[in-house]
Amino acid sequence: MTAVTFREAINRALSDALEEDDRVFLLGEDIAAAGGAFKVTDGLLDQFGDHRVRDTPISEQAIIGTAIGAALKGLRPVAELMFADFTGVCYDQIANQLAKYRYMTGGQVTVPVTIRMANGAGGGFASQHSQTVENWFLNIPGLKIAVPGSPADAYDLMRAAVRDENPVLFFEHKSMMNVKGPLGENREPSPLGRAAIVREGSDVTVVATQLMRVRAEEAAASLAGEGISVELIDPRTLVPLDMETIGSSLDKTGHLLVVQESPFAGSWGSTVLAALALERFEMFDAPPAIVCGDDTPVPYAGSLEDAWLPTAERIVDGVKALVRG
Amino acid sequence: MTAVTFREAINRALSDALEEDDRVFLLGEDIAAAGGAFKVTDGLLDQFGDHRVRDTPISEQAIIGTAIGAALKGLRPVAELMFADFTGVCYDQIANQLAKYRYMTGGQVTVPVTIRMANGAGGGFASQHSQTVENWFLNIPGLKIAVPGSPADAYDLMRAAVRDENPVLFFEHKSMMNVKGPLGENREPSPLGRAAIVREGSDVTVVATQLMRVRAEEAAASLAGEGISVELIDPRTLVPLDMETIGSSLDKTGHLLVVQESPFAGSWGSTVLAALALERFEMFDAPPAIVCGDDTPVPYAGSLEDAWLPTAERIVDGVKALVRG
Amino acid sequence: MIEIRVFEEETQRLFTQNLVRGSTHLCSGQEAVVVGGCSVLRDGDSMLCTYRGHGAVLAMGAPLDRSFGEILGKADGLCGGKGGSMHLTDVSVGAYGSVAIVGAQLPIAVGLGFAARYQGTEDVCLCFFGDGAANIGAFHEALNLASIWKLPVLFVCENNLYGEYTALRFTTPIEKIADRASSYGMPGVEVDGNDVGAVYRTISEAAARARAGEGPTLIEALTYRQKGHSRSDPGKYRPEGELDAWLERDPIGLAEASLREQGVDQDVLDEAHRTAETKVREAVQRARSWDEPELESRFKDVWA
Amino acid sequence: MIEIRVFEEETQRLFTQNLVRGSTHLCSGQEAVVVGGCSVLRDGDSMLCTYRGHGAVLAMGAPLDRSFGEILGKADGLCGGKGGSMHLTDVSVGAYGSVAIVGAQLPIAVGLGFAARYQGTEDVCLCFFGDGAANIGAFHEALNLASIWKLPVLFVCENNLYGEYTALRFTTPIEKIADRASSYGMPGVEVDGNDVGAVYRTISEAAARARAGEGPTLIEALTYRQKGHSRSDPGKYRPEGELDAWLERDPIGLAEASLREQGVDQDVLDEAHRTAETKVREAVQRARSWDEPELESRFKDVWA
Ligand SMILES: Cc1ncc(C[n+]2csc(CCOP(=O)(O)OP(=O)(O)O)c2C)c(N)n1
Ligand SMILES: Cc1ncc(C[n+]2csc(CCOP(=O)(O)OP(=O)(O)O)c2C)c(N)n1
Ligand SMILES: [Mg+2]
Ligand SMILES: [Mg+2]
Repeated sequence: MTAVTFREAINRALSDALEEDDRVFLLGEDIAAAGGAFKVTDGLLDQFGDHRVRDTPISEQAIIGTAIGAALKGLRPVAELMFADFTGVCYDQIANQLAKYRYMTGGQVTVPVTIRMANGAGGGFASQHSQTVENWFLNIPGLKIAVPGSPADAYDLMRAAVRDENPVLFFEHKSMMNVKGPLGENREPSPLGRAAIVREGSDVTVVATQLMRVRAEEAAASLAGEGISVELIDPRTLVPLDMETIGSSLDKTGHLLVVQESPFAGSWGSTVLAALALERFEMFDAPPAIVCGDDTPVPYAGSLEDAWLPTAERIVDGVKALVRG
Repeated sequence: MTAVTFREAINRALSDALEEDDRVFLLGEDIAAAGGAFKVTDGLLDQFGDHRVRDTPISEQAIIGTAIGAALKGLRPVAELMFADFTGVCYDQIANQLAKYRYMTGGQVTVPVTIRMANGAGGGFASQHSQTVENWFLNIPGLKIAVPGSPADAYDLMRAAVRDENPVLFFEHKSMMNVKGPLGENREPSPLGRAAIVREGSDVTVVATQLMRVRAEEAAASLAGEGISVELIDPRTLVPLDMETIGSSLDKTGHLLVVQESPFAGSWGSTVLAALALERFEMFDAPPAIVCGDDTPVPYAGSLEDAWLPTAERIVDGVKALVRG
Repeated sequence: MIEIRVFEEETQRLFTQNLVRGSTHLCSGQEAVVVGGCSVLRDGDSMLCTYRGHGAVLAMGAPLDRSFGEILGKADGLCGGKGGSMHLTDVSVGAYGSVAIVGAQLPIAVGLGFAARYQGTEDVCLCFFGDGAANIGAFHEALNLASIWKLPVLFVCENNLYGEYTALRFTTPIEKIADRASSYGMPGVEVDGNDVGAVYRTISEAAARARAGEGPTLIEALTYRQKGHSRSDPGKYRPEGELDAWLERDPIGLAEASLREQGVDQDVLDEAHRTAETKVREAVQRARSWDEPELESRFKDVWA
Repeated sequence: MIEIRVFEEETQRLFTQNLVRGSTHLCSGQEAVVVGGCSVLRDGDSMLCTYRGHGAVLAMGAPLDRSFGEILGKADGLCGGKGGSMHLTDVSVGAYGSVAIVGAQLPIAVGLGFAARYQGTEDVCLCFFGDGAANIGAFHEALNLASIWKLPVLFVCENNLYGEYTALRFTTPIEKIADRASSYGMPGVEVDGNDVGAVYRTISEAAARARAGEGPTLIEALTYRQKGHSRSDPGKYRPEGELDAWLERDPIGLAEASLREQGVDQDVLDEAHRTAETKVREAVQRARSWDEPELESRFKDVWA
């Protein structure tokens, strides 16, 4: 069991996927010769050659369209969009074509496309390169959404995504690239749609993904010192969403705090809150709470972005307010 | 006080806006000579000339970009996207440019662009032309979102949108074009961000927009016959969202049903539910409920689309389940 | 071609009877382009088209009855009633999809072409689109990528002079869309889109190049939309006499004239019409008799 | 040009000291394009550029200190610290925005040009973009619309041979981006982007045409990015000798040589360098001394 970075975990998953299945290929801007803007695909060109690891022009519509078309013919494309915010220039291909292709044709095709992209804030990239873009696709049935929060999850979810017969949007948090964690060999394939109980606890259920999961882990550790026991759940995929695991935890703790990086409206966090209010209203011992990003674009300056992005302290405060009433 | 259709109300609002302010102009595909795919801009070319009412190529990115650039120089563009689903091909211009321009420049500019588009299901247009697209933009701070549910609201909100200094996405439900309603002369400008209490009631608060508001009105009338008093609230704009009016109604009735056309995840309805669970948990006398579209793309066949789209009956049943427990 | 023409006439009839929902876009007058083009294809090749795709999908060999069934929203329609007129698809005959977002099929065609190269086959992808689509971003990105990767894609622009109700000259600052090929370093060819033989020959040449690994071609087929854009279209944007002039050059009329010149009897041609009418009538009757989809079927096919 | 060069060197220094966040993209080696281009503009004209926009914004006359301030995320930065290096904007001098999505500024430039026509002025919009951006859909749509509406937009492609780490020949199947102008029925011109005088003359001509209502021009300025794409860029994708050859043709060196030929004393040139260095040093010192933005300021400027 070695410790690897988030970046290395994805790199290894891609390498193993390419190794396992000839139908898998990678395409994107600067992913081959340069190894990717975040160096996630480093070395794969040398290992697998330019037939399977391909640099493209700056043409995101063409990248996604190519992935769709190739998948229609039985290939398993893994497309990179560098920054998730660039889904803006190919949103139609993702939301109107990829997500609906199988449905509109009455199930004549499968479209096993994986789209990898760097997500989230915290790096000083300003408004157009810092969004938590998973929220843009929640209301589009037909797309699975993976939001790994640790190197091991990144590896497992990537392997599962590439093997899945459905389109998967795969978000890699750009402020987590160097986060380290254990990654054992010979891992079991883990299906998409199963939440992780990152930490067991009894007082409060905290639900968080990606960078907020990392910060929630810190917060939980510090709260443990104050005698508050946090159960931390990472949904790992937002579609499918494992409401059963989240709900069971709420049943146990009676307290819920959702922590997310993005603004509130139309987010996965508000979706989870709403779903629990509908389905498990009586299980709440206190009103639920959320810690989330401000309702503004992401600002550039370090001081402003730090204030924008929820911190471990804010999570600690949120939990305390919840359990102490 | 004359009765006009939804279509006529918007047409009149556009005409009055063009009349009032030289800086206002319209652009879009087939809006001038042909009067628009839904005939909403019929006659405006003749009235105002091709300087101010302009047909464009099929180039949605260029349409929105042109609107942004013109607004930067002080004009007040009203762009049409024909079907709201086509925001997919210009999502970047809307979400990454238009919404953030003012913020990223530290307030150096205002960008008073209005984008009109035909929204929603019910017309047999299948998956790529039937979505409730307002949900795609909820998580993008910087965009106001108008969802008129009657001819009078359509008129008032359109006038307010064009006068607003901020970007406004204006959704016109394609299955409501021929819905009729009263429209008085010399109307007061009404600000964006104020919900309408469409019908006062005491037992249940129902929140609905656009076509679902129409169906909820039917449902409320029929429920009144059975002695159930529905307070029907139409938020009218989703950004800003008038949580005060919705919340006060809940305080009064203690029961909440949200009715929306779109699937649940990442929608305005789940946002409203979550916000109330956070802010007014104690005011619920029973768990809240939702009636919403299925978690699938919109199917084509009449039978399937009818089943997909919430009906007045389903709203009636939802209300009954809520009040009778 | 005749079958397609009769199919479209029947579709229009169904539409006016309110049996077709949403919009439907007929290809009457443009049959030679799709028939000429699709005849070039062979097993393994693929075809993508637009919401105006009935003709192309039929030309690939989709069954008449299941095509009608789809347009009527029946359980046994090609797509189980989920797609409708704008999304006719029959992968079993190589018709990989009718796409209703203008231009969106072009990037997907690049992928179908790519798969052939990746898999080491000589398959090609034939991709139809309209003149109006040549102004949308996806067109540009698709042609550029197909060219730089030398992919076997045949981009066929059905130039019918209009995008909806707006004439080409108001939206496109050049005369020939085929000339845009030079921006991508690929050949651009014009062809009389109402001459089915000419279309066949032109697209055959492009296909041969593509199969040989020499990359994509942009083909502009000049044709005319004899009907409205969709539904009730007043058509007042057409200059006087334009429609009549094009009706003179009707692709079916031209093909028949050329067959007559080659000595085919008028009887044979009349017989072909009658056969087409019978086949179409029987097909539509069958399709109309089919069941509506089960309501639960709407939950299927979101996920594989 | 010298000031911009020194500004960029200072920015790089700040970056290595971890005072600049995210990425920063220097324009060293490309100064002649932006200086030559922006010199053509007059009051009322507008300019849009990319994330590699420090030079263009300075060439419009933005103050050095507030530009540094923005890059450092200070309250008195041009955008109050909200935009940063990739979004330098100073509308008061006509610099309407630095856009960080490749190609997204081109459609917006069409609107700035449109406003001039609508308002009946002779203003033009100067729009910079990279060679890589010429493959994205927005480029295509913007040039087409600007042309059909004959709008006063000068589309200037800064061809520095690379999009990030990938050479043009791997992404673009033609030699000259200027040739793409023919797809839009507009003139396409190439110019030596390291010759500030040539750039000035070429863009002046295009501006004169635009002001006269004769429409847009596509100008391709051949130049070279002397530094990495951003941050720590190993640069191993460059063929040996390429950088050196281009350093020989450094735009500032060339301009100085030409000035010397015209009889300008070396002393004068040295003095210019010293002045630039002093101004930049003083500006950066001022900017560094400024306050951080107040935390509450992050809630401002979402809405007007
Ligand atoms: C992105 C997008 N914009 C607009 C439309 C609406 N629309 C449907 S067909 C059409 C005209 C297309 O013209 P053309 O490409 O010439 O094809 P034709 O209909 O003439 O076959 C338009 C504008 C659309 N479906 N998608
Ligand atoms: C739509 C989009 N795709 C990709 C990127 C990432 N990216 C930033 S700069 C760049 C290279 C652009 O190359 P070019 O247009 O030649 O400009 P240069 O950087 O050379 O000035 C890329 C791919 C982006 N910002 N936006
Ligand atoms: Mg056409
Ligand atoms: Mg470049």
